[in-house]
Amino acid sequence: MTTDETETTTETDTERAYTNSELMVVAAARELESDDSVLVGIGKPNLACNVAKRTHAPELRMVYESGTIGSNPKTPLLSIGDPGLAAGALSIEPMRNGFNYYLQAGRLDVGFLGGAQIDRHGNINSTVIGDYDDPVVRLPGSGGACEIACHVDRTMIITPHTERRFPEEVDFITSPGYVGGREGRAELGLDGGPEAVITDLGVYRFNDDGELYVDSLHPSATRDDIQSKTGWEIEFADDLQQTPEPTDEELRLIREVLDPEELYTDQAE
Amino acid sequence: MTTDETETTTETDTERAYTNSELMVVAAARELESDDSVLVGIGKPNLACNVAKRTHAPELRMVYESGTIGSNPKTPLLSIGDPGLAAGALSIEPMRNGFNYYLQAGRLDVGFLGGAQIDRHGNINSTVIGDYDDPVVRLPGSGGACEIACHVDRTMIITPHTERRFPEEVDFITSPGYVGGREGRAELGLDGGPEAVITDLGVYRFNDDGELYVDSLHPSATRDDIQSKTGWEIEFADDLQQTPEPTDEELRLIREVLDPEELYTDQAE
Amino acid sequence: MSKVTSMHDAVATAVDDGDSLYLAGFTHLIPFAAGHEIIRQGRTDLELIRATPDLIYDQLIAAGCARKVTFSWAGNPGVGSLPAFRRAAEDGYPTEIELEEYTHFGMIAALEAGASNLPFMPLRGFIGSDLPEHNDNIARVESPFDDDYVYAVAPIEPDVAVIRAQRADEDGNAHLWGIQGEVKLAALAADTVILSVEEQCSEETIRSDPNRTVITADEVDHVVVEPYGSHPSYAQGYYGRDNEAYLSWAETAADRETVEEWLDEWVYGVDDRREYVEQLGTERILDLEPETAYATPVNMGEYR
Amino acid sequence: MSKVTSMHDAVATAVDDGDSLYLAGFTHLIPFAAGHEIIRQGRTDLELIRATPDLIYDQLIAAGCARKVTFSWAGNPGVGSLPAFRRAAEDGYPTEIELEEYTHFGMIAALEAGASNLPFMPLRGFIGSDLPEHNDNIARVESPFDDDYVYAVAPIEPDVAVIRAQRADEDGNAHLWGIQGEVKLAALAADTVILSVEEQCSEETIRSDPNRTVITADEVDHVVVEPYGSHPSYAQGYYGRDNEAYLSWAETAADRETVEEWLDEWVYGVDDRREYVEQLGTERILDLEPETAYATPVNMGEYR
Repeated sequence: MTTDETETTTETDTERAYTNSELMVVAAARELESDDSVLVGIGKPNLACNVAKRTHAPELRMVYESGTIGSNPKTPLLSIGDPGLAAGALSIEPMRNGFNYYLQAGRLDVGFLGGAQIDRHGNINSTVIGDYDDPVVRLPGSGGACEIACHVDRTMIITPHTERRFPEEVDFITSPGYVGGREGRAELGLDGGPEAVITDLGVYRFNDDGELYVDSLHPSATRDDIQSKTGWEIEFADDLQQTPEPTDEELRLIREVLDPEELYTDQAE
Repeated sequence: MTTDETETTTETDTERAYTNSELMVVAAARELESDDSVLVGIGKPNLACNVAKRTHAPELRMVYESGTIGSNPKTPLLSIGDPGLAAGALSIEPMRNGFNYYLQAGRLDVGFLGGAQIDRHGNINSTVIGDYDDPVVRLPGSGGACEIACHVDRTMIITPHTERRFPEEVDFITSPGYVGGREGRAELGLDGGPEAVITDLGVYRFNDDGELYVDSLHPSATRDDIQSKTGWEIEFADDLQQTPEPTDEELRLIREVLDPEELYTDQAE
Repeated sequence: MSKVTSMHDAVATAVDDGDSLYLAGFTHLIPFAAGHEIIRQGRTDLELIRATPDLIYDQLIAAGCARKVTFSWAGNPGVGSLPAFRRAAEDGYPTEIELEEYTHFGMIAALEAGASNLPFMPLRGFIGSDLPEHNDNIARVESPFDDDYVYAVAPIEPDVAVIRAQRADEDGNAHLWGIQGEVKLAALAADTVILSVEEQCSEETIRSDPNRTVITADEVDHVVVEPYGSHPSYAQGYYGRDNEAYLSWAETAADRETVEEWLDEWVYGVDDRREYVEQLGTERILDLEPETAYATPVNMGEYR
Repeated sequence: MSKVTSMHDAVATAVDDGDSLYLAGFTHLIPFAAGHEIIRQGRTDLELIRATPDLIYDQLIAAGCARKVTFSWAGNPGVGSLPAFRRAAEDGYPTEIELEEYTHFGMIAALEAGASNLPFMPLRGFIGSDLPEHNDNIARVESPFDDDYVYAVAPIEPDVAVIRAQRADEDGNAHLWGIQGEVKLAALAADTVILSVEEQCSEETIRSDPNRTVITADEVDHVVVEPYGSHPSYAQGYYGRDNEAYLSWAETAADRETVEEWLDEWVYGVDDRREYVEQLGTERILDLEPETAYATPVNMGEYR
């Protein structure tokens, strides 16, 4: 804990209304449990893990793609291989060991992913928009994403819900969700799967067929906001909830400790 | 270099006649070249490497099965995993890396092997005498030997030439020599192969068919000594040589520096 | 959360009759104290897995604990053969033992498959050898890309692994230096892990040098602090190998009665490793101590 | 025998037009200085292999050095995309580039096969993904022991690897701490290895801590001593990442002309890394310096 964390909260800091990017971080944090081992990504996933660890999940184990295990970074991360992830970690594994012994061997419970397209079954495209051999947009590619999607118990997808981001089928499956449904995934020999999709409009989950539905709406969003930007007729939960708002403590952590420079969250309306 | 090595040689030490076990060490040392990387075993192979390194092959790189690379042991080794192999080594690799990246990947030039039986084609048995499932003698097994025999360029076999140790065919192939001949080995996809067999009677090599022949006789041995203990009619080189005797410096190194307690050599007649 | 316990309690909790067991450590940091505790608690029908069975498995076999030995080199390193192993393998005394045999490389590859959750691991091994005919867990596999081939081994996944390291925190994050052997793989491949160390240290010590960590707490079930727990093998920087013990085992174990006497004196006759060390005596322990030679420091940096 | 040379001479000797090249380092210790020297020497038709192409391959692509990129994640870490890579992949400017694409795990497994001299490496990867349809070096393989299956990747064996470490002796025995990435595998998989370090040290320093060694002299062809050779990436314990450079690259590289200006100023406009560092200026360098935090010592022991 740095001295910043114990500073008295100034009223202005948490009295400002929360933003949807802050709500996304908090909603993701609440998905995590204290005995989870999480493969953490940079940006909102890292913020979410750190919020969870400092609130309800103190034993959360954070593992990074770069092979650092039990990292305890003291400053906001600039990249997945930040020196602050290595200094003070419990262990540092060569890249191969991280994928081989940790991810593939099923030692990680939760992974965070984003993507340019997410479809009805939670399949993710982060490779190309358009044709693979003649792309309209060449995206970065899988990185660790495909095997994270294969091997963790619960994949969390964090992404803004913009136009064209939720087509019925992705242009290219980079990372498998429920493929053609929960049975399709099981036939490939894969356990686990996507657990939640957290956007700036709501929190979505997957039904018994492995199809996306809206579980809670953020206070500022409407059903139509979501449906109008979704490429198929999306289901809403019968008991559709409102996403719980961030607490003052959660906002304080994001604004004062974890992302004071607003690298990964907008903190003003 | 320890202080022992620079001590003045006392006359008694090298004036004693050499023994055949000392001659074996010296003959093995002379097979090594300065740019060789050697997978070293305990006992005579280790002595041979250290004699070579301190005479004609100063750059010799010694790698041990336990994963220590560039070891510089200061005392005679008690085992393949001696702490003196680790302290002061250039690198220590986990066991898997040693076999995977060094041996299998062809980074080692020379390996030393022994065995309970060696046959006409240099195949070695260190597994069982008799039937595998109902052995007369259960031997230790391969350890690293099989893959050493597969992957180094030149295998050196050091063994006393006792009765029944050189049958025409071994009871069990633990480590491949030229299998059924040089072509048999090549068909398996293996390069390299046994280079020399060094016994207390002579130095043997392999002809173009991959068959053992006697290249040099030790001064104390006769053709009949060898033939009478060999399970087939063994060839002798047309220009059969006498094995060169140890020099005073080689004897001094063995007796005063490398094996003063005669753990691995007999130093009296 | 502290996992620190006694070896008695760790073995009582973790090791059942019939289990498959890997006492790890290639010559270095062999868990002798754990083996002796398993003998004292009278476990039977164990599958003893270890690349190099060494004296510790010879003792377990002599005490009648084994039904199977899975191995790649069964000898007394630098000395000769393992008398109790040979009696069991050749004569079925005191128990019949089944053998499952590999080469070192094959054995390590099988552990690697176990640690990695892979159905097989390829290696260029066993080529030209008779071993694959006698082990169904070795199979030839063709390359999908060219005319090449390899052998594959099936995964080895022990029920319990016991590993040792120089130091660990109370959770089981451990630093190991010197020869690494197959320690990490054995721990990762096993269901349950007992970690025994020469010294307990703070979490801060572990975090000061994460590249030195061989295993983290998540893989460790029990932590036992047991100085000299590897005698007569060694712990780099702490004590050397007690070669006298290795040499004398050849004679001790050659005879059924002398091995019983030895077990009575050194295993059944002591309660735990502490009593064993007391019985060894100060002089013998001091003679094994190396001179000090620290590694050159590295700066990890503090990034704020 | 000393292998110490300048980066100019190392690149002139080791890197030819048309070579396949791996500049190693996962975010940490990226060989930026080597990449700039390759640009200065005008190498063309290179196959650029790297899990994470990062800014350094974007610069090589922008300078027209590339014919092919083999990769698993082509982005500006923590920032966004690689503009020059996208222009080449989408519009063929300034050169057409062929893409050979993996996942991180697949890429590392292919390097592992290359380092191990294996015809393929199995992994539970690519499952459910469309990637195997577009890469002939990925194939499905059935388990020889049960109904299970895996994917396999063919070996990657670069002509040249450039790796960096914190310190090495004149022969090329190197210590690396912090994030290890794929540095060792890249060196072992490649034919020729250029090693660049922050500091030269004595052989005694290396031998004092052999567990810290990432690669030994036998695998290294050229040793270059180049402080700050990884800027704007970082060297654990020496300097941190210069995030300003990563952020500004997004703008610099967005436009064909501004990227040319940048290359003129920072690559063609300096003779070597020393001049580059001078141009960065003292203040910028000092701001990247971490506080000191030494690893807790270990005693290797001296065994006589």
